Amino acid sequence: MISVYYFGAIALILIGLYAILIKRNLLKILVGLSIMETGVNLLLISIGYVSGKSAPILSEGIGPSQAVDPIPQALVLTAIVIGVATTAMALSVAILIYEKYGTLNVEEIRRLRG
Amino acid sequence: MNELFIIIFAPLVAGVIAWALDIKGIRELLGVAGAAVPLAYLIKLYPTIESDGMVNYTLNFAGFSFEFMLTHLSWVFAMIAGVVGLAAVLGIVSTAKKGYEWLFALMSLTGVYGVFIAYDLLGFFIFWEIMTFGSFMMVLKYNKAASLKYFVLSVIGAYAMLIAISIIYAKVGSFSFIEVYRAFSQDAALATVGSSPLFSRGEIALIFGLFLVAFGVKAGMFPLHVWAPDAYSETNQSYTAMFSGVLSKTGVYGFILIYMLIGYRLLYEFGTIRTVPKFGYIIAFLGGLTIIVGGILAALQEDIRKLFAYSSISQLGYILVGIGVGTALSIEASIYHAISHALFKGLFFLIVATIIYRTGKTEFKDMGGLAEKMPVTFAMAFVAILSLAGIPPMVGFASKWLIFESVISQNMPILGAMVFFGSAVGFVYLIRFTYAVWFGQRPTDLDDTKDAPLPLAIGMGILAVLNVVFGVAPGLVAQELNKIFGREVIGGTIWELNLGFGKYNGLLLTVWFVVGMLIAAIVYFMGAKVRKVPITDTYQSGNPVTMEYNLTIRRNFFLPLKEALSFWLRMSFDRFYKDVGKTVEDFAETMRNYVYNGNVQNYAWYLVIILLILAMWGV
Amino acid sequence: MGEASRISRYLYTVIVLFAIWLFLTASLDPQELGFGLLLSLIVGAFTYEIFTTNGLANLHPKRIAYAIAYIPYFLWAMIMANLDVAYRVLHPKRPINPGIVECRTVLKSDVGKLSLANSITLTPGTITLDVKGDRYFIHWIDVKDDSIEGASKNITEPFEKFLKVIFG
Amino acid sequence: MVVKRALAIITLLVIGYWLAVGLSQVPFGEDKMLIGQYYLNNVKDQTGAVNAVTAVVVNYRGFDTLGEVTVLFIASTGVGALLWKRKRKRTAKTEGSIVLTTGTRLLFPFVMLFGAYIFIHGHLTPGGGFPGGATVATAFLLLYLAYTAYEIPHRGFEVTEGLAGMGYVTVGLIGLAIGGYFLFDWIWQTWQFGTDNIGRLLSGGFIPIIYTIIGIKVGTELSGIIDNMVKEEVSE
Amino acid sequence: MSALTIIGEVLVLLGTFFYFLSALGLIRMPDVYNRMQTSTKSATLGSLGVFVGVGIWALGTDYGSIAWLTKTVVIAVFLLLTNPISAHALIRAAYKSGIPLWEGSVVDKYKEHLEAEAKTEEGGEE
Amino acid sequence: MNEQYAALLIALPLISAFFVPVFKGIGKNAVRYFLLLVTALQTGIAAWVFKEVYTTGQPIIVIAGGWKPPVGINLYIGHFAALFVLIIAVVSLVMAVFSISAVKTEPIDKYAMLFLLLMLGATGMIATGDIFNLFVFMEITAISAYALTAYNKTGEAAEASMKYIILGGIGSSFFLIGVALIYGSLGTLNMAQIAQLAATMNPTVAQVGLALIIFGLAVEAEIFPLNTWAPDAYQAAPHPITVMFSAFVVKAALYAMARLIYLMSDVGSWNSVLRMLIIMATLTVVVAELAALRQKNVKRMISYSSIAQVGLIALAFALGTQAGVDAGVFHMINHAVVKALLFLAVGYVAITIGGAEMENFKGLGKKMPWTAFAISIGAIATVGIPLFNVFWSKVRIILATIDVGYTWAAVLVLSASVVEAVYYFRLLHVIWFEGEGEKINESFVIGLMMLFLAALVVAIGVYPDYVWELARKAGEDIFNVTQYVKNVPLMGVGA
Amino acid sequence: MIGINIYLTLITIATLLSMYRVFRGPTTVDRLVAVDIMTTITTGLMVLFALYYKRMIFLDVALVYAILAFGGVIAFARYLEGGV
Ligand code: NA
Ligand code: NA
Repeated sequence: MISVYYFGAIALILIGLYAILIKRNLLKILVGLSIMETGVNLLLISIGYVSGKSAPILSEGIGPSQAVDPIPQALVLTAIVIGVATTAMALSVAILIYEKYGTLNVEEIRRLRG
Repeated sequence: MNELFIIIFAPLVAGVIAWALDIKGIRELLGVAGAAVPLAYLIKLYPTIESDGMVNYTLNFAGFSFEFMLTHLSWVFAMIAGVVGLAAVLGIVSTAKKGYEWLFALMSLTGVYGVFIAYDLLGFFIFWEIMTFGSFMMVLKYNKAASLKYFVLSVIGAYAMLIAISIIYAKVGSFSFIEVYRAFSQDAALATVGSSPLFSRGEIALIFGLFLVAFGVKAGMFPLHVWAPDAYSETNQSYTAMFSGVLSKTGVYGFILIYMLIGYRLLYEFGTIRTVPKFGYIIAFLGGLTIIVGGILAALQEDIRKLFAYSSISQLGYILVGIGVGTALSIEASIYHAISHALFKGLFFLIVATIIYRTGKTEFKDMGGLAEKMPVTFAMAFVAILSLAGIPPMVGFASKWLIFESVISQNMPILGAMVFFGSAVGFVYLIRFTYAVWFGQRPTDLDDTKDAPLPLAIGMGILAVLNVVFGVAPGLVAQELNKIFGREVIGGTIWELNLGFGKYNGLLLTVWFVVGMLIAAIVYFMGAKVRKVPITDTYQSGNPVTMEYNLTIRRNFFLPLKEALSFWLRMSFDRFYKDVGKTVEDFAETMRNYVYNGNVQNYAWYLVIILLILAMWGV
Repeated sequence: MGEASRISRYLYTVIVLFAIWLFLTASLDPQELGFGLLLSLIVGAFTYEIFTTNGLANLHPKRIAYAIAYIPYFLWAMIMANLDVAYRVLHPKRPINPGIVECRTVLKSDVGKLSLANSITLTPGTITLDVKGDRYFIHWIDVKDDSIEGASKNITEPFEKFLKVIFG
Repeated sequence: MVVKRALAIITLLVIGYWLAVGLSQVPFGEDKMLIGQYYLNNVKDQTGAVNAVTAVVVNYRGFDTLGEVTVLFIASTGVGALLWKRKRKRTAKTEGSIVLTTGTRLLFPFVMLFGAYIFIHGHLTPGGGFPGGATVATAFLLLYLAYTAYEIPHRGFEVTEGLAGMGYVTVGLIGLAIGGYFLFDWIWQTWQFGTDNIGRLLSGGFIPIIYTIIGIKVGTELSGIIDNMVKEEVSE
Repeated sequence: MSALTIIGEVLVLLGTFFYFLSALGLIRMPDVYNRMQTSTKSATLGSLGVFVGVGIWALGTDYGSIAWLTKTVVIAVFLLLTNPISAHALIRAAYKSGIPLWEGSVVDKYKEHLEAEAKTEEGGEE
Repeated sequence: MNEQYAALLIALPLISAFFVPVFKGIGKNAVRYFLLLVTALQTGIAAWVFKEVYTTGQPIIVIAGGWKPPVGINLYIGHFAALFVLIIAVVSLVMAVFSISAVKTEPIDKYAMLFLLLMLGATGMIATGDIFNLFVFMEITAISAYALTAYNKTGEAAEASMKYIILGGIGSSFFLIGVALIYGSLGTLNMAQIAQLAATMNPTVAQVGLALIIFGLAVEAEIFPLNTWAPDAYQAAPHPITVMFSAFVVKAALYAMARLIYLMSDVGSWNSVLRMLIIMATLTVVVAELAALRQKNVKRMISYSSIAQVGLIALAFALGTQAGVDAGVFHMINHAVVKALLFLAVGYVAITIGGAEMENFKGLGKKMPWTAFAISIGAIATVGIPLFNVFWSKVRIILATIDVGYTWAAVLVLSASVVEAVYYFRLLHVIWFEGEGEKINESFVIGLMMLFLAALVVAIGVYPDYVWELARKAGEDIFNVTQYVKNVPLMGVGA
Repeated sequence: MIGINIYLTLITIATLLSMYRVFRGPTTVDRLVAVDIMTTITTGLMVLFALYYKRMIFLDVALVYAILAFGGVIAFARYLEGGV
């Protein structure tokens, strides 16, 4: 039986992918990409979770044996920032595309082919 | 520096320098030197081979071990390259227009030497590629379609060879001919005693098939010959002397290698038809078809270059038949014919080069009566015609006779008939050449035609002399070839070939021939004076003349034959390959537009589908 | 009311920021205090120009007193608002009578107007839709009087008496 | 289209099942720590930080963070490059109402201060340079949203961004020079500054320094991205 | 269990109840304007309850400190300031993006104002 | 000198990129020459690292922060990385020169920054010894590549970039899931430790994790059908950037793929992953060659050709033998040189004549003989003619492929090579024998660079021993995992 | 923590109801309003978690979250209004 967090993470990943596969609007596809990334981040965080342990900040009476694994959290922080960066890039490219093509429909953005 | 290396690389080095300097005069000098030096070294090394049986050298290079060896066999083939190569290069002195022609002509010569001297499969392959590339670059300039056809078929052949080599290497672990030979012999022995052999039946068949394609392309074997007529005709004709005379012999050499390296194994695996090994029978039969197809098509050509190109194909057929029969005699006969073909076909192409160089014409309809204007060239042509037609005492007779004897001695009537047919059709197209070019009325624009320039004349001279010498003294060649087999396959003396069931005495026949020639000379000089009729007015017997049916020796001479054969002529492998090519291109186009259709959403689907496959596969 | 001097405005900003810092850290550790002051000084330097026009004048005791008095008054109004909401949401008939009305305000300062708008938004059945000069356009869930005077009396005036003093 | 949707759903479900099968062997909520436990046991002594995540982010795996900073820098540069026009201006049509503008004015210093609070306390509390920087950028975002004419001082921001980045690498290089390793925490390990201060502000070696640098960098970068996104080309 | 924790619990309970009411308003009300009427107020008050409740509650525990209360108060004040601003921005956006008022609405002074404004602008141009 | 200074390979491009906005006010040319200076310095450092590694025979382990692996992140600059970092630096240097004349689009300062960071990303991908750090460097590479692809700001450029972003985004997400699975199972991110513990990993997790990681990398490594973004990106990117994509960006992904494959060779499903990869790699070659066949745009044609070669490298890496890996590395080097030459020359034609359409190449032999010559050398080499470098590696790949028994793959690959021969043949014919034109003055500097690359092509072709020796050592570095693990100074944590 | 289940139930119901509005719309502003409510509720949830885990440090997280959410909502609102 897999945990509800894993389940949620996988669900987010699949929802994101679904948007990428089905939505015609470029912005929606990018939202899908972000949702997928969020799912992946949730997955990473969930993997580091240990039942009954607290955030790995060793203050307020929390000792090394009561804290969860700090690594996944550190990784997720990095992954989030990378996701933000990707999204920012993608948005500016989308702006450029809209400027040049006058549409955000992926089926009309295909001058490069073959 | 190693002498074998000098032989192999002297032409290339000379070519590169000649091309880089590109100074007229010097580049010609360098080119001739590049062709002469290997020949000199080959002659110089002969005593060593005579005493030690071989000259060898091993080089560790690029992480591989390359072996080089000059044996009796490779020496003979290298000598073909040396002599005909030099003659052709002399021709190129006159006909080359651009510096790079020197580079690529000589590069292909290096390739040829490498192919003959390399004693391992990889080296063989590398030089094969160099040779192919050089010759391809010689064709490229003249004709896009012709060079493309040549190129594609060559590449296919080369890659076929590469796969075969790789399969062998994967199992044997070495490229060395010696190791490969040993492994296959052992394998045959293993198979004989019933142990499981290294190579399965399928693998051995695959290797043979791949080599057949590889060597067949280069040798112009039917149905892989389609590149040859165009490539031979669409380049510098002096170079074609080398192309047809020498390069095609690498294919022949390759077929001999099949016997040398994997013959036992093939023989064991597939057995024989009567006395001929089955695999050899395939080669022989394809060779026979090559003779016929090449011969007929040669007869139908209107272009002098094309005629000899097809003739080359036809002649190569003889050699393949001999090899295919697979007895010591037949193979020796084949090598003999390889030599003579190189000599007379090299000569022919130099003659063609001279004609084109002097007249600028290539079609029979534009020629005629040139014997008068170009007596030296005509004399050369005379030798060549006799040799090709297999008239004693030229070298061509000796070799054809040997092949015929070797086929008949194995009781193979169909092949015998094919060989005979080839000779017959050879007469047919030679008549055309003889009369349309040299005799008859000369078009007025050819009145100022000069005879061959000196380098070309020297080149032709060398070849013509050898045609005669080896015809008069066939034993010179035969006794050298016997050394390859290490026993007396063809008996006799220098002047005489003795097979036990047949004899040919070159000296004796020469005497007869000289008499015949005197008669011919008389006929010619009388004929040349007597005939003076309009060119369009021959042999119509009073029938109304249409342009189409204006059959002169110079135009559409064999048109009726063409019509009679029209059904067969429609079955063109050339067209078949073109259709295959076009189908591939159309497929490529469709696939490209379908797969890379520009829609990023579809692309995302591809990714997801791969994920799906991973998921389903449970990877 | 004219603009206060730069120093006054800067000091006021720093004081406010430092006070917030104290609330954020709730620590008397000298390291925290020191860095808090330092950061307040730095951030204040960058932001005081847009943060305040009145400067230290905002700290006038009368204003502070009214501000403190305003808190319970406003909270009460807000709780009432929510009970009203609860009634409307939970009532099966959903008793509403919405519309957009216009009010006027006597407040002059921007902050005052902001406070008024926020107060309106958080209290019974009203949300500030737009403010233009002294005109407030308000979405009213239960329109009792759609005249400017009537609406003002109902909506803005109850807050203005405090806000007028606090923000001027 | 229906078929396509159905196919997509089926395909995705299979993939999802596959992922779930893989994940089912990584039991949720169980201790899988190898390196993680080492960090928890040693973080205070080795880095002076209380927040193990921060210690991992900035110190143990500082190399990742340098990369992360770079990624954001690339995005900012890339957005700037792509939306570059010879002349650009804000073309917003309606100004925010007095409610929004005044609210922004009041919030601006507070949000800035809070951003600074976040990145300077990174080694003690959750957060650090990136959330701090994002908070700072939000302050600027609010200004952009409230005022139609507002623009950040680009030149200054770009230079700040560059200098902050150089500062980060320089801190790493000083580590290389002093301690022999790139990104070596020379403040904590060589100078042993703040060893009696664990849990208080002046501890954590170079973490607060780096987080301050990152905070400034991220703040300016995100603001720059916002600036680029909201402006449009105008003819000269 | 101290008095502080009891006060805290009660406040939190009230707060979460208002959260619930807020969300219920989102469902029950007929259009976006009226949804905002119910939701913003309740959510803000709910937050107020939860934050201050937690702050007070923590004071009554062994781990709590005054910092809990000050911090929660800061958050509460922040929300008290920003939530109405959000609501204002949203309702303005709703109106300007052309979402019509509920059909039962009785008056629209803003529309009259905008029309008059447009007229003066036109006049100014002439 | 302390070998930790190899960290400068990362630090220098970074600090230089950050420096650009500080000084860019001086002027556009200052930025251009700064780029030149930095890449030259980087080449110097890379050369020093190369010399160190190849003379001592020991890898340089850069330990970030002084934390020994697996606690900290380490760079592993072994024979492969040392060699390839040098290639990256040299290609970047040459492209910095090319950029001076090839890139006129504004804003040039941003171009310079992205250029440096692309170089940095590839360097990091090749050097890192940590699987998550690999992800970070992969993203650095990818995002700078996205930006640079769109840099020309045409519709096509934006379109290509968008495709790259979407597909690359999916790929990197799944890569990260793979990393998460492996971390969840082993509790470590260090590559050496993963290799050590791979055999103990839960087989299901290992299976899914390995597959996902390879999937993610395969998108960047242009493996069919995950490579659909590549031709567009190659075509639309500024010419120097296309060279960099082909010469080292895709190679970095390929390397990462190979490295991870061999590190995890103890995983149960290893062989089926390899088989899948072999199929995909072979298809990559076949489809790309066919797609190139009738291309009207030469740059796109060569892009497809490049993808095909990449497929060949992937095939070699997927064979699972030392011979395969060696051949793959060898081909990587050769392909880097040849494609750099080709894209440089084609790009130069495009900016001089005004486009890379086939039409523009008519009469090129007369108009720009040196460039035409360079293209010819590149084309001939790519086709795999002896005496040119690619021949040796291609033969090695075929030998290695058939050695493992994948004769069908070799047959397909070689059949595709026939197609490749055809379209290069057509290009050569167009260049030399079609069309007329007046001679155009060719840039001396660019001519020099083309000459340098062409000389390299021929030099390696005529005397491959030295480079082959390098490739062999580098291949050993990838293939010999035991040695790799031994070389990384893992502290006892978690072992 | 007597009432923890009550709080969580109320908050969960509230979140689900808001979620319904997010998906249902019908206008973009409707969704946005619902999101705004959800962020407010989430802020409250974070504060509650701080208490539950006895970690004051989560309060900082809540405030950061509130700030970012506010920025986001305003940005969207201004975008819809056409005022950016
Ligand atoms: Na309200
Ligand atoms: Na809010």
